[in-house]
Amino acid sequence: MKKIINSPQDVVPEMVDGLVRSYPEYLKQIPETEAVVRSDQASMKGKVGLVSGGGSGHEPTHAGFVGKGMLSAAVCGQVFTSPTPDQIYAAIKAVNQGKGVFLVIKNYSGDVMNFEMARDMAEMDGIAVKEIIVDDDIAVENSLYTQGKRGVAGTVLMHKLLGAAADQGASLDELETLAKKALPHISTIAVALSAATVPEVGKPGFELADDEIEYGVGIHSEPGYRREKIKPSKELVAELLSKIDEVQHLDATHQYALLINGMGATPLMEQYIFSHDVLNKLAEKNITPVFTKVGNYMTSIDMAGISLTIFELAEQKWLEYLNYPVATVAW
Amino acid sequence: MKKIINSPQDVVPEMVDGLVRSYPEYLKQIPETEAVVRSDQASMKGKVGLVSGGGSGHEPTHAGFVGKGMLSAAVCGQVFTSPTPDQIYAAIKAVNQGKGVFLVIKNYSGDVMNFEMARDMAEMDGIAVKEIIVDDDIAVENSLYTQGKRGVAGTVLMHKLLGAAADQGASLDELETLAKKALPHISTIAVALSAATVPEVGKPGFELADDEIEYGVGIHSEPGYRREKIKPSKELVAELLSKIDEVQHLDATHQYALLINGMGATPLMEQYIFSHDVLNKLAEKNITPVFTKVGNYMTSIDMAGISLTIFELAEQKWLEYLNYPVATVAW
Amino acid sequence: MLTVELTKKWMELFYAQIDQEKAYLSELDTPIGDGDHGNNMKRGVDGVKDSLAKLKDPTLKETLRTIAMALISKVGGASGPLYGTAFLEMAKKCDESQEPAILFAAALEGIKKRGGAKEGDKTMVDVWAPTVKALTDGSFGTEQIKQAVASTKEMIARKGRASYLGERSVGHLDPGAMSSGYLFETFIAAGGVK
Amino acid sequence: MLTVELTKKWMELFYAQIDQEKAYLSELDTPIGDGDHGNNMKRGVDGVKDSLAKLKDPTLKETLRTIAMALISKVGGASGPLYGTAFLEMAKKCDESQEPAILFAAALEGIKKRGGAKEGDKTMVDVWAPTVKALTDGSFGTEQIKQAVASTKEMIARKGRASYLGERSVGHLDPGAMSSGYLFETFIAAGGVK
Ligand SMILES: Nc1ncnc2c1ncn2[C@@H]1O[C@H](COP(=O)(O)OP(=O)(O)O)[C@@H](O)[C@H]1O
Ligand SMILES: Nc1ncnc2c1ncn2[C@@H]1O[C@H](COP(=O)(O)OP(=O)(O)O)[C@@H](O)[C@H]1O
Ligand SMILES: [Mg+2]
Ligand SMILES: [Mg+2]
Ligand SMILES: [Mg+2]
Ligand SMILES: [Mg+2]
Repeated sequence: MKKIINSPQDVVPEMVDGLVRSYPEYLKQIPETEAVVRSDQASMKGKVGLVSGGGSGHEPTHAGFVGKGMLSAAVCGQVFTSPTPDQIYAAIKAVNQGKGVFLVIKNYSGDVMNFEMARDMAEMDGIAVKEIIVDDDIAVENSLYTQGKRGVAGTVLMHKLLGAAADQGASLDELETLAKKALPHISTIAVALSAATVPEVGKPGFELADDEIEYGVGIHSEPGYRREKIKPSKELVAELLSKIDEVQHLDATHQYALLINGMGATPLMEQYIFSHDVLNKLAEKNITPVFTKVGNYMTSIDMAGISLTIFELAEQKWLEYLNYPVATVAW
Repeated sequence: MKKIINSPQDVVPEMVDGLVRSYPEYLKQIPETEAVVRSDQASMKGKVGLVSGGGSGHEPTHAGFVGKGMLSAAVCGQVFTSPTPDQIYAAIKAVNQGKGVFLVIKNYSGDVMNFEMARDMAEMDGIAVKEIIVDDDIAVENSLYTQGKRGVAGTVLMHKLLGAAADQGASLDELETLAKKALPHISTIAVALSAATVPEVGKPGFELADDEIEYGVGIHSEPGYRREKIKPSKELVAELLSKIDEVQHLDATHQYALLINGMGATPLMEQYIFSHDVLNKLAEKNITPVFTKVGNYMTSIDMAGISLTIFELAEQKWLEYLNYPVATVAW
Repeated sequence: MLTVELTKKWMELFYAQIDQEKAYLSELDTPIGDGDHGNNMKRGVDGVKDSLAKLKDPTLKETLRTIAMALISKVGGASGPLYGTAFLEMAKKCDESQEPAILFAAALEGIKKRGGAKEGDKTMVDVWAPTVKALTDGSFGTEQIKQAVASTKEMIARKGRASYLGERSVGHLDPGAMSSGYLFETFIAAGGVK
Repeated sequence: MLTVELTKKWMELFYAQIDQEKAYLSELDTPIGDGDHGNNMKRGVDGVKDSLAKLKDPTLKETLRTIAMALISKVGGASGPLYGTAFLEMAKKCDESQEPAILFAAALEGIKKRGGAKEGDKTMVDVWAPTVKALTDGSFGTEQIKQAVASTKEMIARKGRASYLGERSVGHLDPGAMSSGYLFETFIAAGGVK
């Protein structure tokens, strides 16, 4: 493991400190926590608070999306480990303006349990709390009898949507309705060229040969659904898009937003080529996305790979939310 | 070499196409070139045009900085290869509004020669052209008898400064004065953990052992000044900052901007930790930068490593330029 | 009977065991999880150690509650809320009874409620449930615990990160089952059951 | 005497040579440059081939100018403007004289002016300069060219990317010197000098 760090145990506190001190115009740290809130307190006045978070290692998610028009606070757990309820609770309290607090949780046992414990604590204090559990990763089959799907890059679009709505004065119930409506329209799937190395573990989560890729991996090196020899970008795109098509039934009469997400070690050069191939493949179906983002948004430390998110904009307002101006480090 | 591409020869055209089609709100491609101009033509009206470019492989530089308040156009050469004069000339013509065109060139033989040939062509057409040759990399000693220093991440700050001034109506001469004044105050130095792999070459520009780093490398895998065992982040910072201090004589009575730049494969996690250590080290000198950016701005394809840029803000106006709002893909 | 003395001794042994097996627990968490279970538990037992050291003449309830809060606020991930809830439920129950079988049964209920896992889902529940049963029917012991841990190997995971693997989770021990095994083994070693 | 016929033949051989040595040129460009010289030159000669094929009964001036424009608009990097300038200067001069010694001397002046390199700076100039001299004093030939190329090995680079290496550039042949060597060798092979 070759990394620019000091010691593996200090990764999260030093990273959060570095981020907040680099961007004091957007962020401040809640004392004695690794939770981060907007420094522009005025922008939160009279609005529902929007809190997200999870394990670290997905930078710029989540803290990079804290700021006017997007998240009110983000809680940074240990690397790939859900933050603890006391820290989440501290974030809820810090953003509560009497209008309630909405939580964006990725669908992992740990995140769900810790956030819900924090919600219990907040509700005991009389703070109204609602939540959405994001599960946009279609690589894993959904089932009532399991944990279900994972929450991955589509979470960032959820942040954007809810952040814009909250900034325009949406109530706690309205945010819940919006989140529940939008969620089934967001589908993500990834391909990995290499796995992430958690600093405290010191070696990659899995090994891929020099010419191998794996479809359907998660953002914590959770294994995917198939391993193969590396293929040209356009064939990777064909595979991933066909999986999304099975779920979304892509259709030129609908409007779509597109998020192409680098996993950490994959350069923009490759992401733009991948984007070229996605846009070509969609064009075969006469689809031109009305909104596109390409870059490192929901990373997996130093994993090489890419994820593709398609968001069907079933309501015109959702496009406005995506285009709504924000003041954050990373959107 | 494991990369998400189709074929090595198609990297640049496919990448430029992917970028432009992903962000039509900012960019459009000049037909039959790999040059990119603002789609917001109105924003250029009556202003001096600002054109930059160079070899590809530094994404989001240069095209990611095209947009209102920053570059008017960017020319994308082959990977690590200066673009040709005809393409640069096409960009100059596309942005000329009768007020002249200012070129931002990185100090490489190829870039300087190709841009100057384009300038000659434009001047023959009666277009007034001036230029700055950026050479912010202090790892290489300057000398009248050699090529001199290289242009690296500090170039992005130059784009920002000149873009803001141009947008506010600065004349061609004023831009030249500004560029010449600011340039000596911008110093950059890098450390590499691994070299970049040019797609057409297929293997890294140099090899570093699993526990080795190299100080002072360039953005095209040009070798640096010393190879060593990997050190904790704070010691890397101490080394790089001491080199900058030798040139800039950092001093608490001055104001500084800070740019921490990932080389492509180094995750934000590491960049924020590095930033934490830079801010601590500067704090020892009672310096708190008034402006900081951390992220992948001037990359070297998939190199792992980081560069540190310190920009002494000798004039208050420069800070305003850095904070001036822009509409680009990547700033 | 669970006493303050016994609980402290137990936690000391559990601390030592986790400290020693940290890398192994993370290793178990690698093929079917995210490789952090050892680190998570280590942060937890470090927190437990620190918090207990600060208590002056605590009651059993205070002791269990302190352990719970340390686990909840230090571990994170999936195992933090689960182990934390387990000790919280024991703290709630201990005024009524100090019988291990009754306390662990309350803890198990808490774990199930918090995480929604049933027996056979390849989680720590597959160690807790048979162990609680064994405490009642008298078969409790190191052998029984080891067997419960081992039983997770052939299961298909339905909860936690391992569940994303479906059938491919078969053939691997569940890391949380293993750390729960350590918890019960150290309980015996501390003299929890004669 | 440089003629259209000779120039075409020369370019064909140069094309074949670059095509064959592309990987080697990039390899030379790796330790002291950025590893692209072979690819750059290949794009250039491909362009030259295409452009020449489109010419109908061209004059020598048109031929040389076409080569120059193809190199300028296809190669990029440092070598593009330099080789392009060389042929542009030859095109300018060829009305006056078709003597290789005179044409190459004009090309060399163009290269020096464009790139600012002097002899001994470890660039293509270190092949062009002695070769132009050799053409005048009659020592021109394959052996002389190879020697000029080889002479760059022990030089310290002062221009181009290799100059960033300073003393560490010693011990490596200059890639642009090598491709210039090919240019002159194929000129001989095409019958450029008897
Ligand atoms: N819903 C659940 N119910 C019971 N136990 C669970 C559940 N989810 C996960 N676990 C247990 O937690 C263990 C993983 O813990 P840990 O690695 O610390 O957390 P994370 O999965 O968040 O990284 C699993 O091995 C399993 O025993
Ligand atoms: N200023 C210069 N004057 C003359 N020749 C130069 C100069 N700079 C570079 N060269 C030549 O160009 C060659 C490198 O060409 P190439 O690799 O194609 O371009 P780049 O250096 O831009 O990648 C060098 O080997 C050297 O011979
Ligand atoms: Mg975890
Ligand atoms: Mg080059
Ligand atoms: Mg885990
Ligand atoms: Mg080169």
